[in-house]
Amino acid sequence: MDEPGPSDPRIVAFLCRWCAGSGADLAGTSRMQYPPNAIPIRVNCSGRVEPEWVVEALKAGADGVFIGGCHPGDCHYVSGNYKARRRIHLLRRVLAELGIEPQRVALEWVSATEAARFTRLMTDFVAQVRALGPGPYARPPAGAEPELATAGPSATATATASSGAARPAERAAERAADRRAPW
Amino acid sequence: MKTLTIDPITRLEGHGKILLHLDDQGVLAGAVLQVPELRGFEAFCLGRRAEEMPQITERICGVCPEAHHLASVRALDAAFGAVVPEAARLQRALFYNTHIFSDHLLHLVFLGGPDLFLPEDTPRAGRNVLGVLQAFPELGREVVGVRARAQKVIEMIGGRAIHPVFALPGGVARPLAADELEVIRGHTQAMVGLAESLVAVFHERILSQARFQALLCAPEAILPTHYMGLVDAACAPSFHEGDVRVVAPDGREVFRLDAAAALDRIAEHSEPWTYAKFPYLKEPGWTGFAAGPQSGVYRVGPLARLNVADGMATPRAQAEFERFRDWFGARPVHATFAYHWARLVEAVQAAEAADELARDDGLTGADVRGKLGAPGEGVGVVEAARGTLFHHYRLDEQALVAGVNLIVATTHNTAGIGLSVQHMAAAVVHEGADEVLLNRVEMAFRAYDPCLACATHFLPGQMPLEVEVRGPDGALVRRASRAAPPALSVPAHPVKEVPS
Amino acid sequence: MVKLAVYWTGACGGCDVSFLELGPALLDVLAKVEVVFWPALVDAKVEDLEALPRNGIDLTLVNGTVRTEHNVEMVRTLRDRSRLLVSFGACAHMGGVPGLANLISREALLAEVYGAGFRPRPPAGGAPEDAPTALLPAAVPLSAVVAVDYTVPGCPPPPALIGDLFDAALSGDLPPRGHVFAHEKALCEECPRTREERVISRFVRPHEVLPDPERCLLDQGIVCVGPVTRGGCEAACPRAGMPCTGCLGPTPNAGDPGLAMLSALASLVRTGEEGEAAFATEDELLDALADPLGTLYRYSLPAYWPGAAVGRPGAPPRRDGSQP
Amino acid sequence: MPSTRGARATRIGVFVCHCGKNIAATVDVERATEALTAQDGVVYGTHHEYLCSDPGQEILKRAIRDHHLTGVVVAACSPSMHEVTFRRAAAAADLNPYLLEIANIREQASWVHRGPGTTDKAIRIGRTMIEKVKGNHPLEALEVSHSSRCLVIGGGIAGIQAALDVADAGFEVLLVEKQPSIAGHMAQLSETFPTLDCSQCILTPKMVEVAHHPRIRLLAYSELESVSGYIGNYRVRIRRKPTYVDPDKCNLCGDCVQACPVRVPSEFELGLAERAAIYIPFPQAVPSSYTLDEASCLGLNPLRCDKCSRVCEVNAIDYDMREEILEEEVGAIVVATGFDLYPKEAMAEYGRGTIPDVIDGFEFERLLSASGPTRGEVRRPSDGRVPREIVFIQCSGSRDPELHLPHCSKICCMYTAKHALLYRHAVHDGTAYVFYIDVRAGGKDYEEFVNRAMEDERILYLRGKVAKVFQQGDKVMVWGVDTLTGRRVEVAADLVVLAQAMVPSDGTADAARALRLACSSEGFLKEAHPKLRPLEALTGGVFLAGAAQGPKDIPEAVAQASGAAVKAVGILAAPMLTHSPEVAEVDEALCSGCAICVPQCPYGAITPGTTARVNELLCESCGTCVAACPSGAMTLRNMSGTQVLSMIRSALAEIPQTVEA
Repeated sequence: MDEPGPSDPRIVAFLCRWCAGSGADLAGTSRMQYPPNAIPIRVNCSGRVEPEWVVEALKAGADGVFIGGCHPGDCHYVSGNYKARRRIHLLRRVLAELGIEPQRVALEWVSATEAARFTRLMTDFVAQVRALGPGPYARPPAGAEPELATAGPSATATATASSGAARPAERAAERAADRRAPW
Repeated sequence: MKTLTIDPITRLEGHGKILLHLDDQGVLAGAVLQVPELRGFEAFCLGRRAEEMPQITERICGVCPEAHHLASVRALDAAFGAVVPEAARLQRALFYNTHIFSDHLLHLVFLGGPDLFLPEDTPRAGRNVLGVLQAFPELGREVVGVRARAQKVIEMIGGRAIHPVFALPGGVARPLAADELEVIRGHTQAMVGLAESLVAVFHERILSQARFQALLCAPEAILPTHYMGLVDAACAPSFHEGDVRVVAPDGREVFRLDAAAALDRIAEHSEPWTYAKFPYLKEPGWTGFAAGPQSGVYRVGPLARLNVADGMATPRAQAEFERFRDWFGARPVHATFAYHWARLVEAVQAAEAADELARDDGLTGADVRGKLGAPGEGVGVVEAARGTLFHHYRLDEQALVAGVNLIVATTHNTAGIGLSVQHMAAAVVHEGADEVLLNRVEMAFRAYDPCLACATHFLPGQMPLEVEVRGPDGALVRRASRAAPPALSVPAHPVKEVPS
Repeated sequence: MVKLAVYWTGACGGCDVSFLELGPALLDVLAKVEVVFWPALVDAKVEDLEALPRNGIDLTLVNGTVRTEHNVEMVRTLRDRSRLLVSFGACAHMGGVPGLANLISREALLAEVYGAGFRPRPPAGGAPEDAPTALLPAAVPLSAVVAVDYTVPGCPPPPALIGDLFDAALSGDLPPRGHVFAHEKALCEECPRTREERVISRFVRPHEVLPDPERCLLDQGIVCVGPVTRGGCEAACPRAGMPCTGCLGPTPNAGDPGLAMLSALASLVRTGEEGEAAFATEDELLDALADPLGTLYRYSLPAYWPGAAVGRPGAPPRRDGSQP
Repeated sequence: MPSTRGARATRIGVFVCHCGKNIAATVDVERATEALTAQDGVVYGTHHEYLCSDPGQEILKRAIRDHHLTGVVVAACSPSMHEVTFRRAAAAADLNPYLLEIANIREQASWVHRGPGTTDKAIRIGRTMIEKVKGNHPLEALEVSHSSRCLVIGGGIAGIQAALDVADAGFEVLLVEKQPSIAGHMAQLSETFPTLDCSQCILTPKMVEVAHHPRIRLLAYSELESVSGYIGNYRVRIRRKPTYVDPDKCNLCGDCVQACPVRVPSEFELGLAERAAIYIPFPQAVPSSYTLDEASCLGLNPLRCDKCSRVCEVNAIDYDMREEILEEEVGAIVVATGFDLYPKEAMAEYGRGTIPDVIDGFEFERLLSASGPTRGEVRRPSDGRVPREIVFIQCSGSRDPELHLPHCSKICCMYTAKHALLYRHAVHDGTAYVFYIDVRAGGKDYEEFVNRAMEDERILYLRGKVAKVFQQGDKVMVWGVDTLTGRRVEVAADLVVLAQAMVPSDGTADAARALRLACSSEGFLKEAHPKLRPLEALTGGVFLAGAAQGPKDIPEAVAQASGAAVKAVGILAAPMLTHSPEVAEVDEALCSGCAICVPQCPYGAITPGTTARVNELLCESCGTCVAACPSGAMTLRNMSGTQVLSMIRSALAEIPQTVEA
């Protein structure tokens, strides 16, 4: 079957187009092999990655999030990777306070030539996240009521909506709908 | 035997639920106040920044946030070993006296008002602040206007009218500007003015009423308990600082101590059927829900403060205090409905004190922050409108909160409230009409101006109120009630203390 | 006459009192409405409420966090009887300060307050339904329980915004459903403080300094969440020399206000020229930010981190990969 | 934000490429196509052997037309391969190219995974791009007109070269030099390593060329006052100081100099000679005209002294000349503000410039120069005697993070070797010592040159630092160590020459301020990227040439100048300036003006205000400001937060096992 098995962690990888992304492409042209768990999303710069994206991924059921940027001094935009580093450092602190393992979020430097490094990082991160087990908002078994169900079925619907998990298509349509605070 | 439940007790801030139960002879055997929800301040304050506590804990109560704001910062002053500069002390004092005035006003007119100003047989629909405003239009307008001005003073000093932000360990956020003080002086004058007209109205239109005099003398509303309150050096009531004084039912001083020492003299008793706790004096100790010198049950609030005081701090208040004392003759005054009058006496002192403070140019001093020592442990105490309020914190080395204990005004009174309600109900329980019973019970309850949001700082409460009559087997015999969400009934045997 | 109901769930009462802050204007409002249910103000009991027909109330304002099953029943009843339901105040809007209790699981919470092993139960001989109403596993915002038509944010809502609501409701000229009665722009717009060099070279806590009265508090290292928070309060706290703590909730596009502000703070941090040499000192500076969670989510934890004690035991159930 | 957001009914087409077996071997393309076509908003889906082939692109074009597609996702190789190809094809079918996105299922899926997970991942990647396209807007490349003139700041060899190259390419040049003459430091040099040709002989022709070039407007004795505007459209204010001499009338007779009663130290000769108040820096100066230096003149007041104007037969002298401010429009700017020497006054260990016979490299150049104060004879300043023992100290101030500067000045090894060698040519029986840390002679024929100095000229190279230099009698004592032998060395020298470190000139700091350019900690101008954009400043349309950007020798400076010139011409020659439209954008309805975005931008593209404003031409689309914006008022076109959030969800949502196509 095509679906990753139960034990398979689901990961989102934000890759900057100049370094990490090119490194990943080179891993491809060099036919290197690594686990398929991470779904890449290309961004211009690791400095574009919003902490909210990382959390949104976790809320949408991801078990880990990987961010790949340029090595210090190599950022195509001079200093975007430094901003990313500081944001993720603070985010991991907050996650830890929420009881979410900070190791679920990785920020790594990968140059356009480091295909091997990218391959190794991916392999290791998948293993690391697998060891941590499912993420905090990993999907419940079909039919199982999320814990908030005690607040009633309507709550389940709206509450998950406020966490942004429901009906991506519809929500993408309305401007900023899913970015608004729930009322 | 039957159980009476009253739900919800309206016109007081917060939620709560009263249960009465009668023995086989139909004599009231016990009264229970149940408060059925949990917010968990003690728990979630752990790990917060110390300086945030005055703002976080004031969310316990939106009626007297000023009390929590100040009690909290006083606990922090102690925890940091800070000496508060004069300008900051004056800002806090003016701020707080203004609040006491404004809060008493709120209860005298808006919440307790109907009980005071309106005949008891006023139909329910009209038995509210609107009814009061119709009966006393000109006073009503003045009250609304002046309260707005008092709130303005609180806002100017506190930053916001509700949930102020100005108190910081060792002082206050910022110096007060001279032009601001000018405006404030105008407002405090108006407060004194209103205090005077309230006194006049009270004597002409309320105290003169036989109905009210009967209420004050009603034997079922006499409760001889211990009393607790803050007093200044001259043993006059003090709202925001001073020593904790406790007197026995006969008026004898039991102790007069600072916050930390006083807190040591108090223990908290808890019952399994309610989330609320029952503080009592370790000496003489907990002897169940009972009044008298042998019982550790004590009361706080306006009446208690007048009972622990030797006199008032300001002239007009002193005059009214003497009329109060002369009217009752003996001291301490044990009449539960005297709370209303005592509240009026205090409102006068608060207004006068505020106006006095506002004349002090030291208020605009630039030095508003005392030096802070290493964070440690501290107890802060103030008199909230409803009674003594303790905040007790322990801070870690980063000045994050490591321990919290709060004893709030209404909690001190929960036992007393229960007793008053019990006596009141006992007197009228055999009159068939539930309305009368329920109103009387509510009145007894409201006399304390109980702030259940406070009492339930760990229990945001809803107060269902209904009358249930159950047989010995616990089966429902009769329900004469304002039907309500799940109501707790009390079994047909006396409430037993459960060791905690 | 507009039929009005006001109710509180897990609340402090400040929202009720905030109506009084309307001052004399309150009398005009009260003159135009018929208060059918408002425990804090008038004698109307639950049965009066239940007696009402569907949509029997024109406008219902609910304040307070939703914490117990009884809260849920009451707001469901109110929703059913009301044409318009307004989420009033920060607790109903985002969970509010009591929502911080979600950092602890319900069980841990009871244990913390009443000692280990505490279980609320009916009194001896009492029927099971006599037990105090049960707590939900976590505090939730009103919108997690019932559909909400409008929101008046704030802790408590500023009088001006309450006024806007009544102007709209009493004139019948209502904004589209979902409208939040506060500004679309952040607080900074109405903040008189001046912004100069946008750099944070150290974090300072409010009690540690007497801040410059003219300059932006962020520029002085004091964490002020104004930039992510809706305006509508005239920047009351910054004017009073204290940082904004975010009670009016995030601006429409901010998303999760805690994360948005986190990103902004981390972006502003500088310990000299950016680069690998500065990493250590930057981390030091960031780690010196005290209680980020309590600071960034003072009023909004339940709305943005559903479920109690998120990652801890009691977090939402795990994924089970079994295929249908 | 454009009102079109979400307004269009989305009709997306998905095209899955087999890439022969490259994708099809590991990805089940049927299933992928089926799954992607089932996505919400997708109205058409197909797969093909080679989509990049002409028939493949035909299929794409036809489908766009036949199915009225409003968006396209091509699931194929990396966008770096064929994004351009397919976007062109889309455009050919009248679909805005920015509504087509590539899902990279080859480099990042089919090539790197085997087994069942591969198709699953390919589908998820495809879904994210479908979500992205849903949020994309049709965009047009940004276009603005621009000035086609170039400003060159600094008339040293780098500035001269840049000006000539730009002018020769056919564009007008404003060359601003703050000294009375262009030429810079090169004119002060005697001969240049490694070929030892006369510096002025190779420089002056270029100066003359500048003077006569029809498209170069030389503004000597002038300074850059301020700059506003942005790439292509800069507005510059230049302050032109009065020379009090009309260059057109002045015939360089020099009578005025004789007449002038004032004598002051000559800047050009570094104080080794004097000049009058009215002077020409050096004979070959350009513009070739005298300058009356108001600072040393007796007062520009005929009543006090009018000797010069009286002797001037052509009446070139005009005491009433006033300073003027010129406002000019330019499209590009080349900064060539050059360097200076780290002052020997800063060298406590070497006498702090108080010992007359301790001089720096430039002073020694003047002593060697045939046109110098000593007519090329090496005579020491104190008593004019020919030095028999001479000590050269390298890295004086360089490579000394503790006391002085951390960087290597790069050219000192070479010019010191040259100095020692020229000294030996001038004083055959003299002894020359060179103290060095190590000799860096990386450059064409450089190593050979140094060896020639060491071996043929028997110059004593001592590896080690000099601890102390002090006057003793008429000797200058030099205490050092020879780290190779470990012996302490003491030389009683007649003359000591310090190879002072290279530092950016004051003019460089001024230019950086005026243009808001980033500088290194030493003050050298920062390039946009140390490796990939070494000629560009972070500010668009500003280019760097010469030693202002870092220590370099003449050939390097000239090479960089020509490079910068070509960069500038790239802007000036463009009919219109075009720029990617996928830039940051402020929603003014939401921006509170908190200005947190401003310092995030490395290009200074954001200006604060009641609402922030983004200069689209300066924005490079990194999006760092967007991630920093707390209120979500800042967004990146076609990569908005809303888009990415739905991309994330679509990447994680379950995939139905059986999809009805």
